[in-house]
Amino acid sequence: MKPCKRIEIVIEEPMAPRLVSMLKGLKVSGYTAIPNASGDGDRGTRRGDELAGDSSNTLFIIACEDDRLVKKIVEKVRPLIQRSGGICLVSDAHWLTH
Amino acid sequence: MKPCKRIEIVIEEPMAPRLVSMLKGLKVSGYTAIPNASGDGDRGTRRGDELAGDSSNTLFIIACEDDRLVKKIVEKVRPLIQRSGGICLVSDAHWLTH
Amino acid sequence: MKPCKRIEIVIEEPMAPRLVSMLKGLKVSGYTAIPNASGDGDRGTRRGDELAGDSSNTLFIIACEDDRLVKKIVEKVRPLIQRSGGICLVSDAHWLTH
Amino acid sequence: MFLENLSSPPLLFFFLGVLAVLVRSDLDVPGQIARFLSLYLLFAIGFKGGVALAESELDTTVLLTLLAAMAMSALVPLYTFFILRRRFSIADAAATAATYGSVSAVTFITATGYLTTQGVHWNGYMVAAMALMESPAIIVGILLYTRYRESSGDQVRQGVDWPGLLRESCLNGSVLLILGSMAIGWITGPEGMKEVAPVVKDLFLGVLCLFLLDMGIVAARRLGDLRRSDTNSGERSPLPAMVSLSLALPVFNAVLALTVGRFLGLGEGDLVLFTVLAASASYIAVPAAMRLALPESNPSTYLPMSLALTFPFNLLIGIPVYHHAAKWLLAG
Amino acid sequence: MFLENLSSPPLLFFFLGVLAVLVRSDLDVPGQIARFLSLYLLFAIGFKGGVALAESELDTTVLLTLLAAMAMSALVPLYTFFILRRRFSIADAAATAATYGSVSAVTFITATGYLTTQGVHWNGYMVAAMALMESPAIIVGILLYTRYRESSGDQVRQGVDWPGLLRESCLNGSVLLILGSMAIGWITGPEGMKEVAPVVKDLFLGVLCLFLLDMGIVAARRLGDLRRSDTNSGERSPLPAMVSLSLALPVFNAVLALTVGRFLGLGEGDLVLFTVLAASASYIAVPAAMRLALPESNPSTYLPMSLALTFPFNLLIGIPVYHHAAKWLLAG
Amino acid sequence: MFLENLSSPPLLFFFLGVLAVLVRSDLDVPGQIARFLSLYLLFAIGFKGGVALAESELDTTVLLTLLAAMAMSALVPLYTFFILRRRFSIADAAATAATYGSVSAVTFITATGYLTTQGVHWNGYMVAAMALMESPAIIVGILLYTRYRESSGDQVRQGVDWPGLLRESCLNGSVLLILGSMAIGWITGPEGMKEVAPVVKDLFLGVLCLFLLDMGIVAARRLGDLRRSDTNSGERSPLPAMVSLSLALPVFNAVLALTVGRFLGLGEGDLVLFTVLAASASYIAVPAAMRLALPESNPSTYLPMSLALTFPFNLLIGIPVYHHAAKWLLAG
Ligand SMILES: Nc1ncnc2c1ncn2[C@@H]1O[C@H](COP(=O)(O)O)[C@@H](O)[C@H]1O
Ligand SMILES: Nc1ncnc2c1ncn2[C@@H]1O[C@H](COP(=O)(O)O)[C@@H](O)[C@H]1O
Ligand SMILES: Nc1ncnc2c1ncn2[C@@H]1O[C@H](COP(=O)(O)O)[C@@H](O)[C@H]1O
Ligand code: NA
Ligand code: NA
Ligand code: NA
Repeated sequence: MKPCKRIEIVIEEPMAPRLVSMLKGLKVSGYTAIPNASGDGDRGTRRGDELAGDSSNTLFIIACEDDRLVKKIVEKVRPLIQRSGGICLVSDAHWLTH
Repeated sequence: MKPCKRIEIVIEEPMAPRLVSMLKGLKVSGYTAIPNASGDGDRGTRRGDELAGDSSNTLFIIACEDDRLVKKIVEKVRPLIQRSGGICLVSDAHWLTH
Repeated sequence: MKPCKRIEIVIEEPMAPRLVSMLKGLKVSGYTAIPNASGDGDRGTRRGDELAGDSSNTLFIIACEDDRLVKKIVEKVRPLIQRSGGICLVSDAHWLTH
Repeated sequence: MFLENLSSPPLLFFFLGVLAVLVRSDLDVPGQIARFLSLYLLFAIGFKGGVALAESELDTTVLLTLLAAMAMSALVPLYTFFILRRRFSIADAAATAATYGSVSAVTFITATGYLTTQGVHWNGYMVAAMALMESPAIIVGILLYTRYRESSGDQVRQGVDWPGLLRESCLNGSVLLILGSMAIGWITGPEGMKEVAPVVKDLFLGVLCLFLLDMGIVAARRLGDLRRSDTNSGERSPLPAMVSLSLALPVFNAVLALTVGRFLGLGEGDLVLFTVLAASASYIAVPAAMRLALPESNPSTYLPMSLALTFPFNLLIGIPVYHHAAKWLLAG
Repeated sequence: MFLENLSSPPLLFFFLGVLAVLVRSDLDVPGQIARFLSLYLLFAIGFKGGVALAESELDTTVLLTLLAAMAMSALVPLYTFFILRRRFSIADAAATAATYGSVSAVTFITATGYLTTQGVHWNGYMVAAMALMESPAIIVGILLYTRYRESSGDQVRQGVDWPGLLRESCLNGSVLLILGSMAIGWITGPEGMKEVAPVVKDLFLGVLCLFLLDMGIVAARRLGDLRRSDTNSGERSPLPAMVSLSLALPVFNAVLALTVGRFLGLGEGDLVLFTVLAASASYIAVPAAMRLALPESNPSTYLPMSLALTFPFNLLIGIPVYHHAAKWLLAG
Repeated sequence: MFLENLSSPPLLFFFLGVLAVLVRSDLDVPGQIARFLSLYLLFAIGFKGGVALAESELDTTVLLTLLAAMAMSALVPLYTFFILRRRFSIADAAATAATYGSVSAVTFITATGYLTTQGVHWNGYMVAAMALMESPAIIVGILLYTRYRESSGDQVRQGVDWPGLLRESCLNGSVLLILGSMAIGWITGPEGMKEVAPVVKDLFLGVLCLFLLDMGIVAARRLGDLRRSDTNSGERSPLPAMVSLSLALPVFNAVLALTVGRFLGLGEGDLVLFTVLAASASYIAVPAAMRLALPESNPSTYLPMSLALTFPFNLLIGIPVYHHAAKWLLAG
């Protein structure tokens, strides 16, 4: 087990492809995305019932052991969620090496 | 990045609206909800295959920086999951401010 | 609230039943599973669009207070994700007792 | 008689679903699809019932039937509760009683399909009877629980939220969709039917096949849970009681309904449907309502009983037997 | 006149959905099902339009109508923006303007159903007009925003991604599916229609019922959000302005379209559809595009306006009124 | 000949899906819907096949055809494995071999649609042949892997779970649903067909359009992955080999099947279907089974080959060419 950071991002569904291409641009080694999350926040309720995904959130989980990369990701996430809403949490975890 | 608590609650789907109105009553600033989770616990298997949602779980994620509010949430969650099952985990995280 | 470990496993959907029976074999007290996760990693993109689930991931969350059991779980997860891909993260949390 | 019923495609697909679980195949109907198929069936049966209502006359038999249906739904939980109390916790007894007082829309729908195939006429207002039978059982179940929980010294944590409960029981999704579709079918009449007949009528039996395939899968899984829970914790779950009750209760309720229905002067088709309603147990609306109203009741008690035992029993044996009994009663 | 429209099953199911939210029932259409029903409707209307196109002659009226449709879609946002700017932020004004310049496929589809029921003929190329009206409004909306944001001193964080935006507006899923289905219907013609008619034609109105049931639920929820957001933060959201504009804009745009359409020499059915297109506002394609192009605009401004107010207004009052106006214009 | 096939709506919707990915549109069919459409197609083709079986006589040709089909499914992976081994890892070669030995139900279904449109008769037992061809290839693939992995010195981590594997290969969801629907169709016969014909027959081609739309999207995405994976890690993935093999293998297998089928004395329609079965490669059942049985094989090898290359090749070029070849053979 190696120590790593666990980044968790909630972002609205139409923005998810942008986040993915941002992660790819940073050569992040992997991510997991969970669709159809609903939620509530400063920008009102997202019910996940919309016909074109514009009322749903996607939850991203990214495990990353390189602290500098974590910083870069967070810095690039900031403007995305600043403009269109969402949250980004970072916590400590241990990653099973294989 | 500001330190915060990350509250994670698994609760059965029919109870989810109650949890939401409880959170609203406490003026929690936001939450994210992920539907259609299956699971297993003391009350048997929930397969997420039921026709009216009574065999699915919903996963809630709540970021909260106010420790007193965290305590209040946890206290109000306790009777809910005591009666109808589920779990509530609290951990430390850092929240991206924007 | 009692201290516990929060184990988080991402594994491809066809392997999920194996993980479940492994957990049952270890007499784990409970788990939560979230289907239809997409993702990216060493083995390419899993889009969650496949017709038989072979391009989707399932996210497992397991709260466990017994450190020896956590070790056993992790050891049994290792060969699964070694052969077919995925990640396993372990972090600290507090579990609401009820 | 049995063979005829057995050779209907919807029923055979139910068994295909059961088989899939028995041989541990990964055959599965996605969750949102299953919910949608059930919405469709409620929409179609409601609309058809409403149009039939618009085409028929409303007389006192109709009114009496509807009242009798509601009375049955309130009465059944009463005696069921006292039968169950000896083996079940109070919460479980109340929830199971409500389950058996209420109805299974799919059993009803399958019975209408069976009657249509047999060429037996039935009246549209029986759909209204079905919709009206969902709620009284829920209310009686909760009443029984609050009454007996107190007397048995349980700690009362919180009062029952009656307005919320009434909304839950009378306006839950299934009830509202059936009643709403009936109303719309009734308003738009045969004209409206012409527009939506390809969906409401033509697709009905084919969709029922796919839905019962899923029901077979879900029912067989619950049956497995039942067996497993028994071997794990031998003490609490009274498996033999559960099995015998889930086969005895529908028969008992059917006999009662046949008597009442004969007394009301129902025709052959309506008598069969009335009997099926009384004999069937809910596994969608009531379990969902019980999670909210009686969260301390254990769904692994009443769900496998109604879904894995009573439902296939009615489908396979009940419907043709009730039909024969009705014919015999009406001939006698 | 109103009663006729009111007694059509699809519209009544819309109200059933609204009712379900009002009485706080848990009736709900699963999300993926709702998306699929909308894909089906676009597929069916596109295919029907394409086959109709293959069977008719293309003349200058057709070309002029298509051009006029695109011009309307570009023109409407222009004046709407300046009306809105006084009460809305620039981003919100631009997004709302684009919403009203674009069209609601479901309103159009309901109008075709209404015309069919009324026995009024309409031409397949109106489907093409609908598809062509989605994009210009989006582009004009963004142009307005970039133009006025700068002059008003907003900090420009990043330039507009024009290639991406054009792709978003001209090739979004709905537009591509309508245009693609039209093309396929046009290529395969009546021969192709024979193969898929049971799905494309027969199921249409029945599926529309189920889809409008969901639309009723979604619209009523948005209406609730609107009310709530107003009481919470009285200052920012100009609720009275939003309500009056979402009723005034469709009427204004309809009058304009009736004038233009009369001038183009459209027949009764096409004139009604042209008017409906101008009067309707997008709540699927444009809001999705705006989330990407103008994320600082607030969807809780324009979504409730178009979905919870303008959409039911057009469905209930608009369509029959536009029809009467068209008949009156053509008679005069 | 090609133009005829090209102007069928289902095929054109496949290309619409491909186009949507090429122009980077966000057109998408929700995942649960796609799975349900595929369940529907298996259900419908199975039921139709079963009813056709009930109406025809079973003679030795039928038995021989079924045996030959299973033999083909076991034989094809054998030579494919040895062709592939030179460029692929042993696990990848075994998995790809199993993929090509097995069949694509959708290619088969599209071929039946093609034949129906062309007015060519085919027999219901070909559906059984399809269902029987899924499993042998999987078993042979695993056998090859266990045999050659050992001899090549790979570390054996765990023995193969043969009972589990047999269940996986013979009772996976698709196989069970086809065989089960066939059995039900066969039991209920033309009587049963009357009840479900609107769903099973009438909707078939329309639903196939929507399903192929999704297949086009999925296939084009996989093709993109293929290109990308090649530029990223030039060394491992033998892109040119993959492309040429995914076009050569269907042709080779088709020639073999035409020879065998001619020898068996199959009629025109059955010969085409037999050839299509041999030429097609699985992209649902086998990849899913391989994830469990050979997790060290790389799905980004065999999935793009079968789904993004062989599948459209058969759809577009294969089916009409095999048809011409069959006609030529039978005339000769
Ligand atoms: N405190 C929070 N905890 C968890 N999720 C949140 C929180 N705040 C916002 N979110 C999520 O982020 C989305 C957008 O938030 P906002 O930009 O605040 O409207 C919401 O719909 C929630 O899903
Ligand atoms: N140890 C655990 N770890 C993760 N999830 C759990 C755990 N225990 C229970 N759960 C979740 O909570 C639900 C209800 O649990 P229970 O009340 O124990 O039956 C289960 O269906 C699981 O989804
Ligand atoms: N660094 C990571 N963070 C989050 N999820 C990951 C990461 N790496 C891999 N995954 C997930 O694990 C799956 C399989 O990963 P892999 O075996 O690396 O292809 C991916 O599809 C992702 O869902
Ligand atoms: Na009953
Ligand atoms: Na408009
Ligand atoms: Na093959």
